[in-house]
Amino acid sequence: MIELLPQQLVNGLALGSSYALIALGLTLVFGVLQIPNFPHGELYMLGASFTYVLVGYGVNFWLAVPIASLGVVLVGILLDQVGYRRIDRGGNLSLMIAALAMSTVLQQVATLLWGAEPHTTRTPFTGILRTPYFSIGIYQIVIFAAALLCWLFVWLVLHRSRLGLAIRAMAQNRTAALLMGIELTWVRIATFAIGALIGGIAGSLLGAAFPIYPTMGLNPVLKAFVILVIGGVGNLWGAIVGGFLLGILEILVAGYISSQLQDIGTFAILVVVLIIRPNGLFGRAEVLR
Amino acid sequence: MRREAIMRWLLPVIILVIALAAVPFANDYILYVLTIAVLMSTLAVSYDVLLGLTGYLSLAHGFLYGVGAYTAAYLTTNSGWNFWLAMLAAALMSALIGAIVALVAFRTKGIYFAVLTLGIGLVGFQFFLVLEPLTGGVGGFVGIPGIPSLPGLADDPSRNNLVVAIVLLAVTYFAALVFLRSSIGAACLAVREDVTLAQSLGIRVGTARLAAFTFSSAFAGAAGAVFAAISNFVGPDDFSVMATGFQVVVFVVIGGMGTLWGPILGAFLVVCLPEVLRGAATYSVAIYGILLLFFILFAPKGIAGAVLALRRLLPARPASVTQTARHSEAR
Amino acid sequence: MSLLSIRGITQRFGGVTALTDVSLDVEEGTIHGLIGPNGAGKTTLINIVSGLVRPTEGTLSFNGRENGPWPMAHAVTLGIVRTYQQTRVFMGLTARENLRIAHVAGAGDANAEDLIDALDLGSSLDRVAGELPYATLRRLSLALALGLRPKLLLLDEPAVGLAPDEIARMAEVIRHFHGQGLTVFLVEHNMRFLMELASRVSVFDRGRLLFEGTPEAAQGNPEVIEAYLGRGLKKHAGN
Amino acid sequence: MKRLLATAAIAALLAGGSTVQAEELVLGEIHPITGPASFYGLVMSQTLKMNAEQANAAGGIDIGGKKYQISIDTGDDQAQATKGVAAFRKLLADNVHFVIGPLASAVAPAIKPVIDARPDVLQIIDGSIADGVVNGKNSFRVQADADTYNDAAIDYLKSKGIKSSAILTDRGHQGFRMSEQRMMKSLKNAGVNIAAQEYFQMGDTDFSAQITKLAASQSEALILRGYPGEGALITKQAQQLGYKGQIVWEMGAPPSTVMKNIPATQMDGVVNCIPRMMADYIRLNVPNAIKVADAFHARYGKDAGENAAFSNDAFWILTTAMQKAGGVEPGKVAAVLKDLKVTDVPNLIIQYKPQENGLLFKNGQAHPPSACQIWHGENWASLPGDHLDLTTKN
Repeated sequence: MIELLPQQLVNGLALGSSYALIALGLTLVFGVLQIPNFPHGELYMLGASFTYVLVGYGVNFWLAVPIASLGVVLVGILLDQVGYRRIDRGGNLSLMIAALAMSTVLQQVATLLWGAEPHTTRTPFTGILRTPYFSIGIYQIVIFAAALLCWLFVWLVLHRSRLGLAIRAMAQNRTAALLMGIELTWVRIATFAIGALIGGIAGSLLGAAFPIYPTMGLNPVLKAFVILVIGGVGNLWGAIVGGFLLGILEILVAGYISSQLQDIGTFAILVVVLIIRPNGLFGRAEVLR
Repeated sequence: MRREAIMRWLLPVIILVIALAAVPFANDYILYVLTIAVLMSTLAVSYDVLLGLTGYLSLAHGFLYGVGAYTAAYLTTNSGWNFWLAMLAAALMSALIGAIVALVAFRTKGIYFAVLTLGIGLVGFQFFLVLEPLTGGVGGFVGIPGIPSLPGLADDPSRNNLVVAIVLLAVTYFAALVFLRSSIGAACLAVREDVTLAQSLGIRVGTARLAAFTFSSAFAGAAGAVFAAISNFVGPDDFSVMATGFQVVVFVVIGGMGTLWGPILGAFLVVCLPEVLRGAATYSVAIYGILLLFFILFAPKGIAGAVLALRRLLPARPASVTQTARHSEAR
Repeated sequence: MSLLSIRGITQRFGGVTALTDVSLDVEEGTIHGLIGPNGAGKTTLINIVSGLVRPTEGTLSFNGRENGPWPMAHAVTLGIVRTYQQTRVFMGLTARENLRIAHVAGAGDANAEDLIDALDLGSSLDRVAGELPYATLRRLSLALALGLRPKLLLLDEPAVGLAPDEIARMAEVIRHFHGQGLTVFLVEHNMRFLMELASRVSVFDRGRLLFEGTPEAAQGNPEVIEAYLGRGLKKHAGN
Repeated sequence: MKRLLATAAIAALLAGGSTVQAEELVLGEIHPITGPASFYGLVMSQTLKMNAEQANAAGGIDIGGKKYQISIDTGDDQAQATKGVAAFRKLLADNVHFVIGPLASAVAPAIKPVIDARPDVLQIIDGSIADGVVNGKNSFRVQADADTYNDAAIDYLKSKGIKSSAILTDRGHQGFRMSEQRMMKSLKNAGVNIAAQEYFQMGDTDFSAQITKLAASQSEALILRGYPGEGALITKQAQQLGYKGQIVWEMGAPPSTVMKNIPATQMDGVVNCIPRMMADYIRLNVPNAIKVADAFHARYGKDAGENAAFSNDAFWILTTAMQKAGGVEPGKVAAVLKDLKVTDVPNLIIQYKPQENGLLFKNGQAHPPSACQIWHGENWASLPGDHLDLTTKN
């Protein structure tokens, strides 16, 4: 079975890139704003659904992706302004319940709008790259590249722009940032917008690789939380590396042990890591708010 | 405090009387819906001890409800146990597994607690599918014997089921009241309000949280045992995270966190609403989400909070133990 | 006989050294004052003695038995209870429920009546803590600590932000419970308040123990004045 | 007082009714009318309502000399167990004794205990292929059971002389999962070696691990048992990972749903072995199929779904059995159903394979014919040599 290892590793990277893309969007909102953004899974689903509808109307795929992602950004900002912002004082418990509620509402709205019948956006690349050791779809390489590009984009925004500086300041110490005259509302909206943008891009791209369901967001967002625990919350590079690690691990479990245990394996990792390091592998001691 | 005590006793007694009064006229369908509402109230009251009283959001209670159902089903169907013993065993099994889950989950803080319980809820559901020899897998557990009939109700199983469910609700409600009144209950309140201050007053925070989680797991298990017996069949779908696991949060938040009687209102509203408004069924899950969002944003103290606020406007006796999410610290 | 002995306590937070080799004793049945400018390490010492923070170096012992640094839960069982600089009570609960929690945590032997009268909380028992005035909250937070019937009470600036008449009432309360055999370790900025109550005082400056002795001796000591009143004011020190 | 007497008299006249007044017969049905599964369930309910309207328009159904006007009482189970039991109990509370449905495999086993305890209720399942939900006493099924799907696929492997096959089954599909042991036995009897047995689940996005193993095992065939969303995804990933064997589907997969998930070109050569659905009967121009399809389109402005044929047949089988029983007493009607012949029932769409001596049901289970079809261009096409023998009177 060892001769299958190269192919299984490539499979792991392909799966990992989809996890990394979703985790990247989540780590921003969760790391900077300390908001447990369960509906990030639904933003991912909306990205896929919007793209599918646009492509259905004949819009070119590469034009549909940005349009759909902007649509998701609007929804993301709406979620924050309508939901989270009103609760911020109430502590984590209300934030989590509100996040759960918004997740369900978005799932139901999608079911009413587009029904529950599975559908997949037509991929622009159907070619397959075949080498003696492994074969991989061209589109999977595109997704792999997209994950790295999105990481680079977020890294540049955070580390090479005034907005990025303000966001990082707020992440470090909210009150200090306020004292330095950082317009918190705008920084908050910007953070949510970038997080939603990455979630939307992930959905648009992956909606052409997997079937789109209204409830497709629940499992990936949960795995994104697992990745955040492994890679450290708010740590961009942790989200990417954590995503690839989880993808490879799941494939090896499914490939060499049994496919039944693929999901169970993932959450076993989460449980083990949280037992050893309650604040995540790289997490700093979380200050009780 | 007297106002609060009245509400704590008066309302449940009223519900009990209505339920018993409705029993003679109700046909099988209404009896079944009432039984499910009462079972969900049992779940809601015991869950409120964890969410409302101690301030912890667990998404693994759908799974624990299932553990009780499958345990009782297995014991009554395969090992021939009497129903009441099986229900007790189911409660103990769920309490045991709940305690283990708690020991793991309470090592984490804040959002990780909810994420970990969500993970456990999903994995638990997978176990119900995979452990086919024990649970019947995706085919579900068939042929579960019904509830033994109480004297005088032998010829009418639906009515018998409702009365048994009401008895379980009464026991759960009373136990929750005792828990709230006990020193552990006070410790849980302290944990909800300010964990650090609680510790600095010497409160054994770990024991309090564990007690609350185990309490809610035990009665979730008992409710699962009754559900299995009245349906004679249980399948994994009832115990998935987004089914009962999520609904129980809706019952408690809408009903009124920390009031114990509020969640009973929440459960009756959410269970009976789709049955009453036929149209509502179309959007029932959407309605759960919207209701939950509305209450957590605009009325975090739920229906109970509103009722108390009304009562407070009348005579000038303030105070309630029901301060909820508004003041709770990070979990 | 010293109730609490602190030996060679040093505390470093990364580059910052909050406390350097601090040793002092608190005699049983006394009120021991702790003064020093802001950032002198007073609250850090309270955090260490109460078990909230583990010191980088040094040992503690209580009642003569060698216990070393201890976690907060253990400190409370020994009878060491603290209050917080910023008022910390269970804001969402009523005053009565707050006291019940202390009553339960103190293994149930605390009779609340004397606390309620001594701290004049009778009228606000059924009001939610969040709605109570600041002074009442300060007294409630003190009542919570006293509810545990401690042997050693660590008071972190009890008089801060209080009006003069309330400060007098706070002093009265401390004196009342001290009279019942309570040992108090009192951190305070308000010199007159401290001087009235403390029989011994330790003066801290930048994490070091500068002086220890009677309050009167401390007031006359040049180093204390210089550290406490700042360099420029030395010449006015004579009063 | 006088007015009261007058109204009472008129009421009595109406109630007493002359012989011309038709009796009312309520038929219950339980399908997912709302919720995610309504896409499949609503058309079945609408077919039953349409049939009832047609029967009533023609003066009602003559049972034992009395004309009955048929009314349909709909129970909405939303494809969930607890809601299904509640909807079913509501039908029983409305004094309904005949129930057609359910569709969802989550609901069928949940309402079975209720049916088993009520001999005065008669059920005909038109949707769910769940295992072990038919008792042959007061619950019958016109829809195929899971074994019909499995046997069709095995016959295809035998016809192609395929000697080894891998099986991928949807863990959440009750019918396929519970019939798996029986399928393994029949595969061994057919001389087919089982190269691998793997599982997937609705919502899974990656099968590369399992497929990489299958491709390496050189199994000549890969049987996928589940729903079209995942079926299309596995087929795409299998081709991408270089799997060369024959891909065989066992899933209800209308071309429109298939093409929403996989480009038609990548489906070429894939075979789907399932009981014949409404679309097949129209394509093979079975008269009743075309009649019902046109009537449905005229009435609702959309195409009848895959299972509409089964709902239509359940309606006519039930009413014919009542006519032969000369009454609407469930016990008598159930007895007639046991000895009903395929040729006894008019307006059938599905050409059931007659059991011994021409009977429609054997232990309550009918045997709808199945066939394997191969994907060409943008639709399923019959395999060469595929024929349909018309067994019902048309």
